[in-house]
Formats: sequence, C-alpha cells, structure tokens
Amino acid sequence: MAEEDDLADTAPGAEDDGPSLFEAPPLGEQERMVEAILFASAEPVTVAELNARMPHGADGAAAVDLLRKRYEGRGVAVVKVGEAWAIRTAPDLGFLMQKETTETRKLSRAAIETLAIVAYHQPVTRAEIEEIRGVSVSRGTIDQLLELEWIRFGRRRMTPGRPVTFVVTQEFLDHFGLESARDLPGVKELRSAGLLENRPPPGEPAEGDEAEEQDELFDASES
Amino acid sequence: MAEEDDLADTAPGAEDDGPSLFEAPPLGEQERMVEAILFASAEPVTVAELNARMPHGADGAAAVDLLRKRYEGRGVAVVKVGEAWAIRTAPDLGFLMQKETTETRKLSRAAIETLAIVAYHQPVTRAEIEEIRGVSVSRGTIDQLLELEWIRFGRRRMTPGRPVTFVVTQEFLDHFGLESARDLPGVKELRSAGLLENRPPPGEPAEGDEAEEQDELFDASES
Amino acid sequence: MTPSSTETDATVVSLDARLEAEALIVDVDGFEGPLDLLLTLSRTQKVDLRKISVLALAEQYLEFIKQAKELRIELAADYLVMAAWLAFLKSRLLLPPDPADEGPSGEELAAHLAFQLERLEAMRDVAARLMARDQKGRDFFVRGVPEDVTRLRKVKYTATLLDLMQAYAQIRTKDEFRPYVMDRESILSMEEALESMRHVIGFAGEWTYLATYLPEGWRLEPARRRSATAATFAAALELVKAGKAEIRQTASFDPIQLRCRRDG
Repeated sequence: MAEEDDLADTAPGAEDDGPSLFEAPPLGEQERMVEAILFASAEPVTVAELNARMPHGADGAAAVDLLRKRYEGRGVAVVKVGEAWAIRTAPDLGFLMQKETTETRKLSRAAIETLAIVAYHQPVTRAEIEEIRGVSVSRGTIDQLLELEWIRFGRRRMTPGRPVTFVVTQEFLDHFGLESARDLPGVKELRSAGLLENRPPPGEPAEGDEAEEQDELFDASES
Repeated sequence: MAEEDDLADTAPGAEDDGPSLFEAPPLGEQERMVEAILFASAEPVTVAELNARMPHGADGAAAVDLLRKRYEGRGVAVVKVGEAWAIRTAPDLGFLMQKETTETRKLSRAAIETLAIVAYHQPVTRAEIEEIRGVSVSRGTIDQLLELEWIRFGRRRMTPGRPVTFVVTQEFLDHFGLESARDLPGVKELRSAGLLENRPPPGEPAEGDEAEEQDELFDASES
Repeated sequence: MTPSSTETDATVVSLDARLEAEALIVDVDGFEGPLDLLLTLSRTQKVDLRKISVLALAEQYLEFIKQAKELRIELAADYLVMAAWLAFLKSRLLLPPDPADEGPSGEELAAHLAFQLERLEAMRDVAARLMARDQKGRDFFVRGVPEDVTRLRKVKYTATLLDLMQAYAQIRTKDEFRPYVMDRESILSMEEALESMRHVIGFAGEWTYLATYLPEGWRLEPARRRSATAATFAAALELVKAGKAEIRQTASFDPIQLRCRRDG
C-alpha cells in the first residue's frame, strides 16, 4: 500500500518543486527495489535507468552498492556489466547450471503423429502405425521416440511374423501430465474441445463404441 | 561432472557404504547452491530436482527453508508453488516493473468462471461445470484454459461414460501465487458452507463418492 | 416483486414500463443462461440467498419470459425449459401435496434451486477474488535472464499434449480413414492352425504331407493357401517342440511330412 503512494509520487504532479516536498523511500526500501528490478530485467540495468524507474529522489548508485555488499559470498552476485548492473550466478557454482542449457526443439510432425498413434492404439505394431498414418514410418522416427523414452517395446503380437509392438512409457505420461494412458481424451472429447471439426466419415462406428474399443486395447496391454 | 557421479550414487550401486565416503557440503554452502539454482530458473524447481543437481548427501528441503527465511521482506521472495520452489519479485514492487513482456489475453467471463470452478471443484467434469454455471461450456473456453496451461486433464471419473475430468496445473498455482489448491481464497468457507459439494437434484440418485475423491486430491497435492 | 404495471395487458402498458421491460430483455444477451438470469432477478429481493423466496423468484422469472414473448424476443430453448420447470415448481409449492406422489416435494426442489443459486454466486465471488490476486507477469515477476553459464549442448525434444491430440485428431479425420482392423480374412493365425491340427495329429501314425493339414476352405485361393501353409508349418514346429510330433523333409523344396509321436 505504501508503495502506491510512492508510485503516485513519480507521476509528474502539479507541484513542480516536488523534490523537497517528497521524501525519497528509505535506503533499505530502495535496495529492495533495485533487487527486484535487477532480478526481473532481461538486460543489465544502468544506474540512470534505475533512478528513472524508482520513486523520485531515490539514489540508485547507493542502493546498488548496498545490494552488492549484501550479496557478497552468496550463491548469486551483483556484477557490473559495462556501465550497467546485473545479478549473476556466483562463478564457483556454474557447474550447477548445466541443466539450464538444454536446447528444446519441437518434435517433427511424423514423430508426433506416430507417438499419438502409439498412445491411442497401444500396443501397436509398426505395420499398424503405417496403416493408420497412410505413409511409411521411418526407422529414425521410431528410434527417436525410443531414445526419448516415450515409447518402448511391448509384447510381440501373436500373429504371423510375431511383430514387436510399441507402448508408451511412464516417462511419456509424466511429460504430458497424464496419470495414465486411459486419461487421454477420447475422440468425443477431442471433438467437444474443438480439436476435431469434421464429422466422422460414413461407415465409422458411432462414438459410443470408441471408449470400449480403447478399453479393449488397454486391457490387452495390461494382461 | 562431479554431480553426475553423485547422481549415479543415488542409484542402488555396488558400493552401499558410499554415503560416508562423500561429505555433503555444509548447509550454508547448500543454501548458496539452492540460491543459485532458483535464481537461474524461470520455472519452479522441485526439491527432488534440487537434490539431483546438488552434490550427494545435500538436503534441498533444509536449504530451501533457510533461504526462504533469509529472503523474508526482501525485494525478491522464495515462494512455494505446489511441490516446487521459485524466486519471484515481491508483489508490492510490481509497479516498478516494465510490463511490456507479458501481454495477458483478456479472459472472457465464461473462461474466468470455468477456471474458478475447475480450481475449487477439481477434479471436475465438463458436465459438472455446466451444472454449476447452468449453461453449456463452449469449446473455445476449455481450449483457451488448456492452452494457457492453467488446467489439464485429470483422471477419468469412474462413472458411466467415464468422462474426463479437469484439474488445475502447477502453472496455474505459479501464476496466481498459490502454494497449493488449498490456499485458494475462501476455499475453507465454501467447503464448510457445503458449496463445494456436488449435491444431486432431489429425486436423482447420488453419484457416489464425489466428495471423497475430491478430498483425496487435496491431500495428494499436499504431500 | 415485479413492477405491477408490466402485468397488465401488453397493448396498454405505459411507455415507461415498456422501455423498462425492453431494457431488461435487450440484456438477455448479457445473461449466461437461465441460472444467471435467476441470480440477477434474485438480487431484487435484497435478502440473503438462503432466505430467498423461491416462489416469488419463480413468478418474477415467468413474468420476464412472458414479457419477452410479448415483445417477440426469441429466447434460447434453455430459458423456456427453465420456465416450464419453474411453472411446475410453482404449482408444487402452491398446491397441497398429493400423498400418492412419490417425487420430491416442492420445498425440496425449491431448496435445491436456492442451493444452485448460492453456489453460482459463490463461484462468481471467488472467481473475482482469484483474478484480483497478484498475478505473475503483472504483479510479480520471474527471472529476466534464466541463466546459461556453461553451455552443455543437449537437445531436448518437446511436444505438448495439445500437439499430440491435434495430430491424432487430424489423422482421425482424414477422409480415407477407416478404423483400424487387421485384414484377417485371408490370414490364418498360428493359434488357429494349432487348434485344428490338435484334433487330427493323433491319427497320423504314418508320415503325412503337411499340405493335408490345411483346414477346409484354405487350400485353393492363393493368398489364403500361403497364409495357411505358413501358419500350419509354424504350428507343426510347435508340436515338434512340444514333443508331440516328428517332422521331416527329404530334400530342399520337397514336401514336408509329419507324423504323430507315439511316445509323446
């Protein structure tokens, strides 16, 4: 609440002789402000910028100085970058940051489709995936999904050739925030969520059968 | 490099007497590490992740606790988000920040109410949301909330039709600065007033263990 | 209660009453369904929702619908369904209970409606409180520069549940799509072959050609014969493995022969 007043103070008011009238916030409070600004800024911030953003009369340089001392020996440090200030990880702890640097890429369309088919139809063979997608599935796609540990080999199908089947993994469920593959929305829900606009082509079974069909698949995978 | 070895140690290895070989760093040092990790990450980090990244034997929970106290009243705060921890700027300093980065899409009244119903009644089905609002929920509404990652699919309800349920996400908690769904404003009052019950209309059979299920969810989110 | 002037015949209502009624009705768009309308109407009673007169509320609602009809405003079916229900509720509340009737009493139905209204209002209230909380990116902020100290290049592939569902939905709506069924018409499974062999193998004391084990109807059409031959051969191997039969082939590409093992 108190800061709201401070905010009001920064607004150019009628009283142009303001400086003497308005009390700058206590230095401790200014230090908090600098801390928040440096933390949230994507770029290092100059003292001039700090002063411009803080309430009138604040002394950015002094506040930075206090903050810098406060962080001495801590896990992060207030460092000078050119003419500006930033908060950075303490150099000796850089080894902890390795996880932050993973580069994320979107899965290819083929991989997403293949993954979706495995999730909805598991256990499913490669031939079945190809049948559903209508195009062949490259070895790289399957390999990638296996490597990501989103799919794994299931039981062999007891049909000629005894083809291997694929099922999704716990890792997959974790990644997509699902408690079980049963919780994947069915076609009905996809439609009501607006993801499935088209009407089912003639000859496709009624939606009611969907859930059961899926159940059977899943039951099979469980046994 | 070092952490990789330590991480490996946590797996049941041949050297069961391992722990005594590795001295965990002093708690003050662990606090610095947690500080560095939390500062570096924009997303909340779980205690399990902290432990995995810190040297073997470190106690992430204790270190977070120290850190949280250290930052009390400062310009940034250590906050709990579901099962994870994050550093966020103090809410009273929001006025200092440049808000150009996040352009929050204006939510419709239907979306806001639907979000609130999911949060307070979770896990909740689409039919239940419609029952509470007395009007059907448009596809776009659910879609928008899913896209914002504020809600996700929960377990299917074990009632006829096995409808999917919706629950709120960690991102939701993070966005609204909530530690858990138990901290939703007014949730206790609503519960004691019986307004979170799924009371069937008179003359229709009760749907069974709704209430229990919900309690379980809240318990689970705590542990 | 509703303004009494609006209850008079539509042709003689005063201009004021008419304007007032129109103002209400134009607002119908602003209502999110009949329950929302009821909640708005209930506010005119200026009492705690727990003490509300459901009877008076039902009358207000029915009056509202009547006006809408007089003004030829088209109402969504939901509103009319609610009106029919409230008319029914009203009669239940006014008439003495029929002892033969098993259904819930008017009071029970009224209490439930009051509960629904109270619950909706409560959700409105907490929704507002929720949105008034400090929000990320508006009131508090995350780290501006998630740090990259040591560049450990590791590619992580991601996809969201939405991607997954959309991809699946797209496949499911391809025109040529048909639900997946294994084309089993011309395929004999090994289990089926084994099943049919079990019945006859006991009689094969002498070496018999494998081809004679092909089930009825699987011997002529080439695709079916191929599948049946493969399945029968695999089944024969299973029987040999189980010690129930012996198998032989005099030379490469010669016919395969099979006989029962007596000691097996």
